[in-house]
Amino acid sequence: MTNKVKVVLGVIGADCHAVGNKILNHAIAAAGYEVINLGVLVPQEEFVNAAIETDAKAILVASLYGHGEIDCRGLRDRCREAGIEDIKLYVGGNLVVGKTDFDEVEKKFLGMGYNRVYEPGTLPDVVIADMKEDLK
Amino acid sequence: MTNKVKVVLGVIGADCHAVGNKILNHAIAAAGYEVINLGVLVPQEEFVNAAIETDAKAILVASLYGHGEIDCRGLRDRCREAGIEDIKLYVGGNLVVGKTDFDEVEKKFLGMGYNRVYEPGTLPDVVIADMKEDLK
Amino acid sequence: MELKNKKWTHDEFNAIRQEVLNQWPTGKDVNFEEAVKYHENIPAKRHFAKRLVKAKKNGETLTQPRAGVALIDEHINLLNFLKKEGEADLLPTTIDSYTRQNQYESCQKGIDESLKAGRSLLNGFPAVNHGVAGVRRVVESVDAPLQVRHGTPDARLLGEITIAAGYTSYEGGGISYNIPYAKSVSLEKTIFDWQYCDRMVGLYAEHGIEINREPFGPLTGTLVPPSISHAIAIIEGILAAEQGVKNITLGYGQCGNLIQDIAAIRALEQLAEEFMTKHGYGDCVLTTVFHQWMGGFPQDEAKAFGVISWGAATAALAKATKVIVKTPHEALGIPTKEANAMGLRTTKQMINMLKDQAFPLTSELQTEINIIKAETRCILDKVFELGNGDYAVGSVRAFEAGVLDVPFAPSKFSLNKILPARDNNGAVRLFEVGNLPFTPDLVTFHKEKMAERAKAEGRAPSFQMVIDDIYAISKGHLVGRPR
Amino acid sequence: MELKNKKWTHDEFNAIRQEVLNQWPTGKDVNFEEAVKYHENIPAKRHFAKRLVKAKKNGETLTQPRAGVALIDEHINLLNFLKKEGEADLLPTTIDSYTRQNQYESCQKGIDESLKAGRSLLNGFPAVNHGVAGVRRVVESVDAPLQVRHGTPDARLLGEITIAAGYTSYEGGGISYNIPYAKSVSLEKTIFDWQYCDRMVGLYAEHGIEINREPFGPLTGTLVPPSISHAIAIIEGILAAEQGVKNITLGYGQCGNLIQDIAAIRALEQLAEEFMTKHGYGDCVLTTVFHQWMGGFPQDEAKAFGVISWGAATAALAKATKVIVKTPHEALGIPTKEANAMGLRTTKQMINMLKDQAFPLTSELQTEINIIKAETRCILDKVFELGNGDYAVGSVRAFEAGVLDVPFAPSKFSLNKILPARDNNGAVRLFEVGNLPFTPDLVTFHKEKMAERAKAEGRAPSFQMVIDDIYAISKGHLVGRPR
Ligand code: B12
Ligand code: B12
Repeated sequence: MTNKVKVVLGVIGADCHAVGNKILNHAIAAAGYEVINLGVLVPQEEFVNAAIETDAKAILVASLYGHGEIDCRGLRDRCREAGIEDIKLYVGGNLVVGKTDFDEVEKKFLGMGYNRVYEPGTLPDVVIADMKEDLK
Repeated sequence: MTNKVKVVLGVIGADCHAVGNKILNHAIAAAGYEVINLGVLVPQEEFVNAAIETDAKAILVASLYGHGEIDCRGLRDRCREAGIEDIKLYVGGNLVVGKTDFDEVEKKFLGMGYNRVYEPGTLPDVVIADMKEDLK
Repeated sequence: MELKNKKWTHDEFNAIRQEVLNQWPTGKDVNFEEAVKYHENIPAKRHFAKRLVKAKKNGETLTQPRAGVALIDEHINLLNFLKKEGEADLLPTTIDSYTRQNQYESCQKGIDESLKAGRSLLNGFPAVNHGVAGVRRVVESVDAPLQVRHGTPDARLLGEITIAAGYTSYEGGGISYNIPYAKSVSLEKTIFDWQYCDRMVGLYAEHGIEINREPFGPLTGTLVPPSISHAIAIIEGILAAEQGVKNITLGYGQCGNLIQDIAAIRALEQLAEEFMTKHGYGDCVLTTVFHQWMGGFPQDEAKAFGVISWGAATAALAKATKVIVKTPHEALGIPTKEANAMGLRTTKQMINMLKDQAFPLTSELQTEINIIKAETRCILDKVFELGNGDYAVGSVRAFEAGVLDVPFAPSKFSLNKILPARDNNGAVRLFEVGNLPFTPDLVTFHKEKMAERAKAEGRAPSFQMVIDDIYAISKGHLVGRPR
Repeated sequence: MELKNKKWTHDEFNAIRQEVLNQWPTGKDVNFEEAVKYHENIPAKRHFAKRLVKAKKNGETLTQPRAGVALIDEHINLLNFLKKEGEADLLPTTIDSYTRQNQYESCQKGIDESLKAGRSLLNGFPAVNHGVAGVRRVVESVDAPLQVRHGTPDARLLGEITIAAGYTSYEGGGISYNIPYAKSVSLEKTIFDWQYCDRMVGLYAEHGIEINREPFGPLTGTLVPPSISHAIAIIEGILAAEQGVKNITLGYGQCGNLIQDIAAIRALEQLAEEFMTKHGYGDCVLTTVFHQWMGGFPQDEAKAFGVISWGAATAALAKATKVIVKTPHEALGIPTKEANAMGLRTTKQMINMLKDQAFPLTSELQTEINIIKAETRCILDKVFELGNGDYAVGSVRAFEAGVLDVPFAPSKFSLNKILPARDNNGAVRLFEVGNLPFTPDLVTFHKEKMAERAKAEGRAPSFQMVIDDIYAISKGHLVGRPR
């Protein structure tokens, strides 16, 4: 048992992009967090269950393959229903199908209840800086 | 002395692009015309003088280097003043500075008194077909 | 049924077929006899296998994009655009990710939402949901050879429907569509399910219909050393041939070092010929496919054009039979059809400028070919040994043992013990060879190559090197040097 | 004064200088002593010659665009944009065509009309009209090494003004800025006038100010065989060095066949080193510049990116010290700054991906190097002989005799007897060798190469082949095959 802050990490839906996930896992762990990495192809309920079980402070959802819009909808509600409504939800990757203006994408995902939305190609440093601020 | 139809060909102004000129010369001559080729770096008066001297039916002006707008202005007037106001004036090449919508360019050069205006990269066949029509 | 690399009998195949066709209502429209007749009338110019054979004979390198959208008319439109405006020689139909996971309900949702949104909300074409008749509309509206490209661990129903509909090429394989695309599907299952697909293609072949099959060469697309993907490609080639497949395209994803990449294509051709013949599949026609860089791309389009062009140049110099083309939108999202056509035209220009140029067989190239062949042989021989002479069984055991191992794979059935990194010239080597059954010489070779780079960079070989290399091309370099 | 390849005395130089400075009112602002002091304060990072030497030492290939517009602020803006958004290492100032013809009145008209139109109506920067103070505004507003690029037969005043203003590199030469750029200016005159320019640079050198000089390598940019441009480059290098120039960049325009192009850069380096040393200019620092394809471009931007990338790749593999970059707008018009930056970024990506890759010295490459060197030697030796040991005099006589001859040149002083065409692998050969002083072996070599292609195409070698080759790249191919 450690007293590190815990975060759940995973790639949502039918998405199998694994490389970014492995790198985020490595970087966030190296930054001093305990990462519960669910890997790829993770359904919403698995994120929520893992967060409850481990008492994680944030769920980091990745979606690379273009179905993010469909897959990510409803996660906030699910958290609420499960009694972890205050958990931070981060989402990043290539969230929608096609090259799109990021401002629009951000607005859409903020609207879905995510706390932070990251553009394609975001480097781990950026998210770690945000975690330092959000997860005290 | 031949009884071939004569045309004057040249690259106007301070323009030294010679390759297209040589190819046009070759192709138009092969199509049965007599080409008075003035080569590159040809001032307006030289075009007009050559046309008068040889009783040419058309002047084919090329401008590749971007100063066509400045160089080609006034040629029609000069022809008129020299008494060959009915001569056909063709102009082609890369007529203006920069990549521009060709319709605009065409309008501009038609307005300057040219009978036909050709877009960048026009092949000799196209101009020869037009000559067949115009220079009977 | 026990997994073996042995041609299924008709009974074995038919015992499963009905179940497969019942997986989704559209399955019932598959009629094999009618499909055979349908294929008989497909003209040569729309026939994938025939077009490849012709290209191989003429030393051409054909271009092929990736493309697929949710709705039929939109998809037809897209493919015709890529043919006309992209001058593509071969056309794909990229299947969406729900279909790949057999989640046909989600596909339906995607189709419906796409209809509503007026744009595709799926990342590919949900062929199973569109059914034989729907897919045939595509086949009949596009005048080019067509291939199904996907990433589906269980692709049996998808295969039945698309091939019955008239597709003449089918990508995938029991290893290459599992390890990079799945997390917890066992290899026994996917190899078995892909034997089904190969047997189906074999059945068509028995009826005189040649369908091209293409194992997915690039795997995770990220720093996969040639010997790893070659070993898997050749195993999948053998598994397919055993089930009666007669026309196979083996693939390789560009690593970025010219010599290594050309050597890889040559080694792949030579080894595949050799192993296929050795195991009695000498009648199988082999061609190659070169994938333009499959890892992370630069976001800037101008830089992406540089990466695309380098892939095109290498494909042409390596004389691969076809090249799979990336687009300037790669780093950001599924490309618009215009961006896709641009990638194709850039590639076409490059290939046409290079097609008359041969890359000389230099000693550096020969050395690299030798290395790749030696490594691949180590792996293949060990797989064969582990399977007691059976590549299917051997593959399962080899992955367990780490004798086969794919870098960065999401599958829990890949040991993930190896770590690739670039050497000082940008060739992909192994920083950590894991359990690969390499000879001590080969292990030393990799160590030395890594040491050479480490020295040049003034740092010890480390995981940071691997990370730097993963990002390097997207940040404008080949080798991820320290700043 | 009689033309000789002999360093001008200060008196000889000064006798002409006043006349030159009086050619246009802005000439009077040139103050040599003040200019020397000004140069002394130019930091190394903005110093062209120094940046090149560093690149050569590090094996870098630097990128440089072409760019110039009519007005000062606009031009500053443009250059800074290309540095920032194009990541250009070196910056140019391309001079407009009126200045090149010394038509400073027309320049003024162009400046005025540009002011009115709010866009540049000139195809370059009219530096003479802007004068020393105006040009210095550019020098002081752009944090990169700056070079004047033009095409001016009589570039004496332009040189005086731009170098006094702080430019550290000056392109051109008595042959290379005459034959492709003029019609009836005699070679005696341009070689003489360029001795002036070189002597001026030599004077700066005597005062401790190193200015880089670059003969214009590509000439007409259209199918110029390497030996022709190499001979001219080396002659101009010698003429410059004799006048006291100490830092010279020799250039070559891409032909398109990888082996020939790499061989060309290697041969150029080796020959130039050899000839310069032999004639007593061993203290001159030599670097090379590779020009991306200088002939007709495809209009389609995607295809243009392919051509640009191939030039970038070749430059990197040839390890040229710098590469001059084309843009996706090449076929249509002077590029926007955005298009220019895109060409630069594509090139940068390519160079960075290839910088760690060496092209092996294969026997094919060595053969090609040998051919280029043998041809160049034939020409250079004959020029020297014709000039009775004087390259300046020899050059004039060589052009008269067709011993030097540039394909498609507009100048009436070029005999225009040679005709280049591609061989079956796309290397540029001579379909008609004209009066080039080649050995019978070399003549046979070219004949055989053309025969080989003719046979492959089933047609006799003919002028149509030349025409087809001129259009080929712009139509998406390297070799202009019959359809
Ligand atoms: C490699 C790759 C693959 C490999 C993946 C192998 C594997 N198992 O990992 C293969 C070839 C198998 C593959 C398959 C597919 N892919 Co893919 N793939 C890529 C590619 C080229 C690189 C991805 C990568 O590894 N990058 C390197 C890592 C380090 O970066 P990253 O993944 O972007 O992750 C970083 C950041 O984004 C960020 N990040 C990511 N998630 C999150 C989450 C949070 C909370 C935060 C803070 C940050 C963050 O941090 C990571 C580390 O820096 C990208 C395009 C690109 N980026 O160039 C396409 C891409 C992601 N793929 C795409 C698609 C569509 C597919 C396919 C459907 C096939 C197809 N149509 O071509 C299938 C999908 C299969 C499936 N079921 O998921 C599309 C997605 C399109 C869209 N969103 O509009 C892309 C963008 C390509 C494209 N333009 O078409 N792919
Ligand atoms: C080769 C070349 C050069 C060579 C020319 C050698 C020579 N002496 O011939 C060199 C390197 C010396 C050169 C110099 C310059 N060039 Co230049 N050059 C080119 C290039 C790459 C190819 C031209 C060519 O030979 N094409 C092949 C021939 C067969 O085609 P063509 O010339 O287009 O001619 C055909 C058709 O256009 C048509 N046609 C032409 N004229 C006419 C006339 C009529 C009546 C008709 C019917 C048809 C017709 O028929 C011809 C045969 O098919 C073009 C860009 C391109 N096209 O890719 C730039 C280009 C023409 N050059 C350009 C410029 C600006 C210059 C310079 C000012 C330098 C600079 N800034 O880079 C100098 C100008 C010097 C001067 N005083 O003129 C610009 C012009 C820009 C514009 N219009 O906006 C271009 C378009 C490049 C660019 N995008 O910047 N150039």
